[in-house]
Amino acid sequence: MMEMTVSLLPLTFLLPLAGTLLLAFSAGRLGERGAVWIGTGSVGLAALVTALVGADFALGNAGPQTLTLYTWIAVGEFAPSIGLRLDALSLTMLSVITGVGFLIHWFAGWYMRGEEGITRFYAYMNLFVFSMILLVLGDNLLLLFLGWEGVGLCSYLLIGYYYQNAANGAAAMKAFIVTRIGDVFLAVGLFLLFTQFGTLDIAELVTRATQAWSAGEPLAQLAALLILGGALGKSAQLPLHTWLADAMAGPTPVSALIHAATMVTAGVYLIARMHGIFELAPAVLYLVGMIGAVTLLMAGFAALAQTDIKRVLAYSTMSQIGYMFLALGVGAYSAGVFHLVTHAFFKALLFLAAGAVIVCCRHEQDIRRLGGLRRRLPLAYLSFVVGGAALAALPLVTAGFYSKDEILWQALAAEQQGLLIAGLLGSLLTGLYTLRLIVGIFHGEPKSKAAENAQPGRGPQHSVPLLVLAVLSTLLGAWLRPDLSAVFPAAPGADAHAGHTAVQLIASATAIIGILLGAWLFLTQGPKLARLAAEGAGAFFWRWWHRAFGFDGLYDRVLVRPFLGLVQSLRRDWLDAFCGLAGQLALVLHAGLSRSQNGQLRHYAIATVVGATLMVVILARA
Amino acid sequence: MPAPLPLLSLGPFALVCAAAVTVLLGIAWQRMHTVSALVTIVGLLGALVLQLALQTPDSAETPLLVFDGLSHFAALMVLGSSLVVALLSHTYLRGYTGPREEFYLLLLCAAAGALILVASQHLASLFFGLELLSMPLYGMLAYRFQSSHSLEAGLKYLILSAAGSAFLLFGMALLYAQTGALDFTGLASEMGPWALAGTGLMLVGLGFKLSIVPFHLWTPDVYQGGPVPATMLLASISKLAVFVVLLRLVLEVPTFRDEALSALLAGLAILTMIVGNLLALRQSDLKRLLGYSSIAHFGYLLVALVIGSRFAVETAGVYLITYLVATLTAFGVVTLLSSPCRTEEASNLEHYRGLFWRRPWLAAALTVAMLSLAGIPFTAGFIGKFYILALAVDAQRWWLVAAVIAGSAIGLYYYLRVMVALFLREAADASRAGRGGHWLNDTIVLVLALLVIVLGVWPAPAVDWLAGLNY
Amino acid sequence: MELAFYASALVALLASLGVVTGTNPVHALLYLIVSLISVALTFFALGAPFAGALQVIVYAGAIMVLFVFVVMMLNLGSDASAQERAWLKPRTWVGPSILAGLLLLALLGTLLRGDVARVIGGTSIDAQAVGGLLFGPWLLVVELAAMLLLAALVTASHLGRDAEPDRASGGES
Amino acid sequence: MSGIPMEHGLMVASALFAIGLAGLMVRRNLMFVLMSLEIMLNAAGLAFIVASTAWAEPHGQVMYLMVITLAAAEASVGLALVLQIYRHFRSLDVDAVSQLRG
Repeated sequence: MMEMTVSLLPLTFLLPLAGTLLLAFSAGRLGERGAVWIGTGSVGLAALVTALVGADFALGNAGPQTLTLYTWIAVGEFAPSIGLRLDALSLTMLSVITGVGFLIHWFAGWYMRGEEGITRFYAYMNLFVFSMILLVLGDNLLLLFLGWEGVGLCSYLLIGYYYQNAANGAAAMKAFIVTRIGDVFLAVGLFLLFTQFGTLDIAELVTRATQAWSAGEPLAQLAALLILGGALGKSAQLPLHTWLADAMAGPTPVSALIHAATMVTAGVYLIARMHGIFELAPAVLYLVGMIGAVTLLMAGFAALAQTDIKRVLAYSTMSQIGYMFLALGVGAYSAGVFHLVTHAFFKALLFLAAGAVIVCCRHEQDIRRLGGLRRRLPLAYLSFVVGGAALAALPLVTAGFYSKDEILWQALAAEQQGLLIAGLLGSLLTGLYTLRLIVGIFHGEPKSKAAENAQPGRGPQHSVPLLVLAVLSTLLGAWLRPDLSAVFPAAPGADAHAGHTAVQLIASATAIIGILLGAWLFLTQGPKLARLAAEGAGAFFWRWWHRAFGFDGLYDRVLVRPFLGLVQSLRRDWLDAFCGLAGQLALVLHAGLSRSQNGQLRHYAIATVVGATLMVVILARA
Repeated sequence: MPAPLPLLSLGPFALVCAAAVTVLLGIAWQRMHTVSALVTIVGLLGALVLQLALQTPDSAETPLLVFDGLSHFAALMVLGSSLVVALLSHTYLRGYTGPREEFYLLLLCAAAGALILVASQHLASLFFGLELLSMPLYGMLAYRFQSSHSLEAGLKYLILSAAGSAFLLFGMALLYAQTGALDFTGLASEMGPWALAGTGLMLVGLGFKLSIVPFHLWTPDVYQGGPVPATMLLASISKLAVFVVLLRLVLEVPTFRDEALSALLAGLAILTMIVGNLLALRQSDLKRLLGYSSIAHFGYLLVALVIGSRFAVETAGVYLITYLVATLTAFGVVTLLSSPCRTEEASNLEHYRGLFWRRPWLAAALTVAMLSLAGIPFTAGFIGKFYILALAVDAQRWWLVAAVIAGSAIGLYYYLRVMVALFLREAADASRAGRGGHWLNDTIVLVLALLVIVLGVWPAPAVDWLAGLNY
Repeated sequence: MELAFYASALVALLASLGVVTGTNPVHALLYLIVSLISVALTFFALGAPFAGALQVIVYAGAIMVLFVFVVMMLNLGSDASAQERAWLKPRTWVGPSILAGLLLLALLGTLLRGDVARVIGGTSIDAQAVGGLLFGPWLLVVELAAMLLLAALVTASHLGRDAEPDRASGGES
Repeated sequence: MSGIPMEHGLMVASALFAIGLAGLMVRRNLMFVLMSLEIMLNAAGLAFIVASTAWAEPHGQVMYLMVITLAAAEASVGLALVLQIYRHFRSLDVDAVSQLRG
């Protein structure tokens, strides 16, 4: 009986795949309702399967295992088997993807109402879910990489969903190229590991690596560094973070699913999954924590100075993933994944609520043109308050508090005071920008016609996902903490307790201070702040933060333009000509050979006889 | 010699012939298109089932034929392919104004010929099987004699094929003069200059059917001009059956493994791969393109022939399955889009521009077929190509490896071109939508396309089955 | 016997040359018949009377009659002859003749190097031996021949139909 | 009597074959092309008979039988096709039948 549910596991990705195919080949014959039903239903069913498997797993009926589906081809020694890995980590990820994914798909039915090409939208979304599940369930590098590229492709397609606007296309291209830089590192890293150990199986690979390499081995450092490169690109961490804010060009449910809850956390998953390699490279692991800390601060400041709701949330996502990286860096993998889960809940909630606001205000997403919406959109307001509280880690009642507190405590236990301080500072910033966002949208006076005439969303499609996610963002969500002790080594603070209470108190205090400070500043000091931001040093910082410390301009000047210049200057050179030669040669040969196909029967006969003469002459040799 | 067993082994052949005679009687009595098609389909299906049931553990023999794993495999492929062609012919011929029933009769004759050919172990059955396979094809290719293209295809195939047959026969006569025997075991007893020259001339005849460079020139013209079901039959069972019998010759008759011949064949294989792919490069006619592509594919298959080990047989089997499935899918799509026979066939790539937006499933099937022919991973074609490469690497024939890789690289370009055309936004002329057609036909093509994917994603059962056959 | 063989072989070769180089279809047909009958004579000389008889009856008789019918139907006479003379310039002969000659040389060379020193001594193989084989172990071949002829019959009867060229599908000619 | 060496018979057959082949390559009139084909097939038949009588066994004669069966079948189909082509192109020029190319 128990094996039955586990054998259902492939359904989790086959269902979304089936959904994609159905949607893709319906050629618009399904209509909007049909598309929504198929798109949402397939993910819903996948979530159901996940729940069944998860229940068995939780009850101990099914232990961690590898479900070998089959061996693809067996020629000689090359015999890659396609298998799924079921353990606490993959199950956690799977639950987030299908559970949160289902709610977002459901909500999207309301959000995308009346949009053109809704079939296309759901086809991409289902394809994304398929790829993401493949990424987390695959037991070998081949599947993982396939999923990894798949989600990248879907992200590209969905960011550019409104492709009529050229800017959206540019944003999609930017996301694709920047993450691709990371992917190249990852691919090289995976090849390195494969050539070293001759296996594609992840578990086997890590085992062999720990046997063959000692800690600090240069090759291990290199491998870890390359994998980290991939993770940085996908998870939008410094220095490959610039694409995420622009990625907000896609529809808001996409931002919720791909650019908040699931895909951007793939980097965290990757490092957690390959932690055996990172343990062998302590310096790189330290670097992970450092990057996380710097990113969370940088993104925190940037979030303070954004005017677009979704960009605020995007920078906040970067910042929160920074926390996860920080956790990974101090070896507290479990805490990192826990924060990944709670973040998925509350960030999805915030994005969906933002989506509700945006639709209700006729696609107005500038904070400066909203305001006073708390009476008109009570559910969105509630969602924002709950989600914002979780984001700012309001003590005791929110899910975010428990996960973030855990990270800070582990940082202390690992004796990384610098990281701890960065985390606390980030916590303060989080409170500030959260309050700025909520106050800007919901308090004060409506600052535009759109905000004055906002009509609240109705129907279960709109309300239920918000309510469910809101519940999950509270204390209740924290109860869902996965037990990952079987997957990861013990965290630094597992045995120690000295100072835990102190950290909790300090963290709570920072969060509350941040929130209160924010409330005071933005509720009562609004005009003063505006004046501050308009002149002198304030203006400088505002602009600097608004442009997220000017990385885009920097990259443009340091990388893009020199590269384009180089390309321009190399346009017609011998190297290029040489590379084009093969193509030219093929075309010339093609043209030449095509003349032999002149349609003349007699010439064909002559060619045959030439061949025959050749054969006889060669075969009738001495 | 156990008498009843060979008789039973001849069952599928007998069934196909019986179906042919039934169709003939039907024509004599009253012409009924659907009934003829039905008789054909039932006959082929019955033969297929019987062939499946015949999985004898030991091989059975008659003086002319041998029934072993290889012939079992090939007979299944022949019957399956013929069945697909018969099913699709019905749609295609519905739009044809002339008499349609003869087409099925010819199809059945060709299938019977192919069945004999794949089981031949004697020059007499080889020759007659080959002729029984080719003769109906002349008629099928020229079937739409109202169209000059069809006539031209029929004529070109007839003349060149007859010349090829003459070469084959003269080669056989020389082999016979050397050894005084006509069965493969008898041929194996002697080697001498006559036998070698005879082998060379026989290869001209067989190489013509397989369109190996330099005997390939007829292929694109005939592919383009013939009605699609006829071309489909030519591309599937004709090539398969000839290849299988050639494989058997290589395995059993030493003159076909001669060193110089082997080197020559290796050279021809390289030429065939490169030339076939190069010719297809900028081809704007899909049927011609498929013709060139089939030239290239048999170049790849020649690699198995050159190496000629036991693993080579398995490799050839894998490759043939993958080639057949993909080719049938591609031609199936062309057939369905060309169905109303009154107008010129949907042959030019222009017809396929933006097909995805009109007939998404067919476009998907064609895409899958192209991916497979190009040898992209997770399609059947990849598995086949992988086996060929593994075989060549294993035998350390690096030139062949290089040619396979170069050929595939060139191939990628033109297969991709077809795919891109499918997904382009619709051209102004949408009248060529070619809607309609029975749902069953679409289903057949989709099932084939699905098979391409399944074979690519999960090849183990097919490969294991092939490896388990005795030959 | 030897003399008969060589003489009739020579006639066959010359007549065949006449066919290939001739310009008048009717004359060429007659040459072909001569060639076929000469080959039949060589069969008799070699000791294969059954084959010789068949050659005369089937080949020179039946098949050639078909050709004659078609020549008559298409009314190929002096016009065609003039056309042929225009087409058959010596220049067109050079390449193909050299090629065919090369192949012939290669074949002849091979044949001379052959090590099967057998001589045809006139032991005749009669119809009984052939029939015994044909209707014994090779019965399948008879079935195949029947199917082949059926296919040819159907093809020929289908293609022989009189039908107006389909203008809609006439191609770009 | 000394008899006829087998090579000589095969040589005659080869020569006939080559003559037919030259005709196939040179002639433009379809009737002549078909006649050339008949010569080639007949040459193959002759080779079979030579080998058969040399080995003094009947297999080759049965093969010869098959050759003339094929020749008859091919001639009938070929001539039917030629008639149809004449109707269509108003000519027997094989070079005119070359719309398919490239």
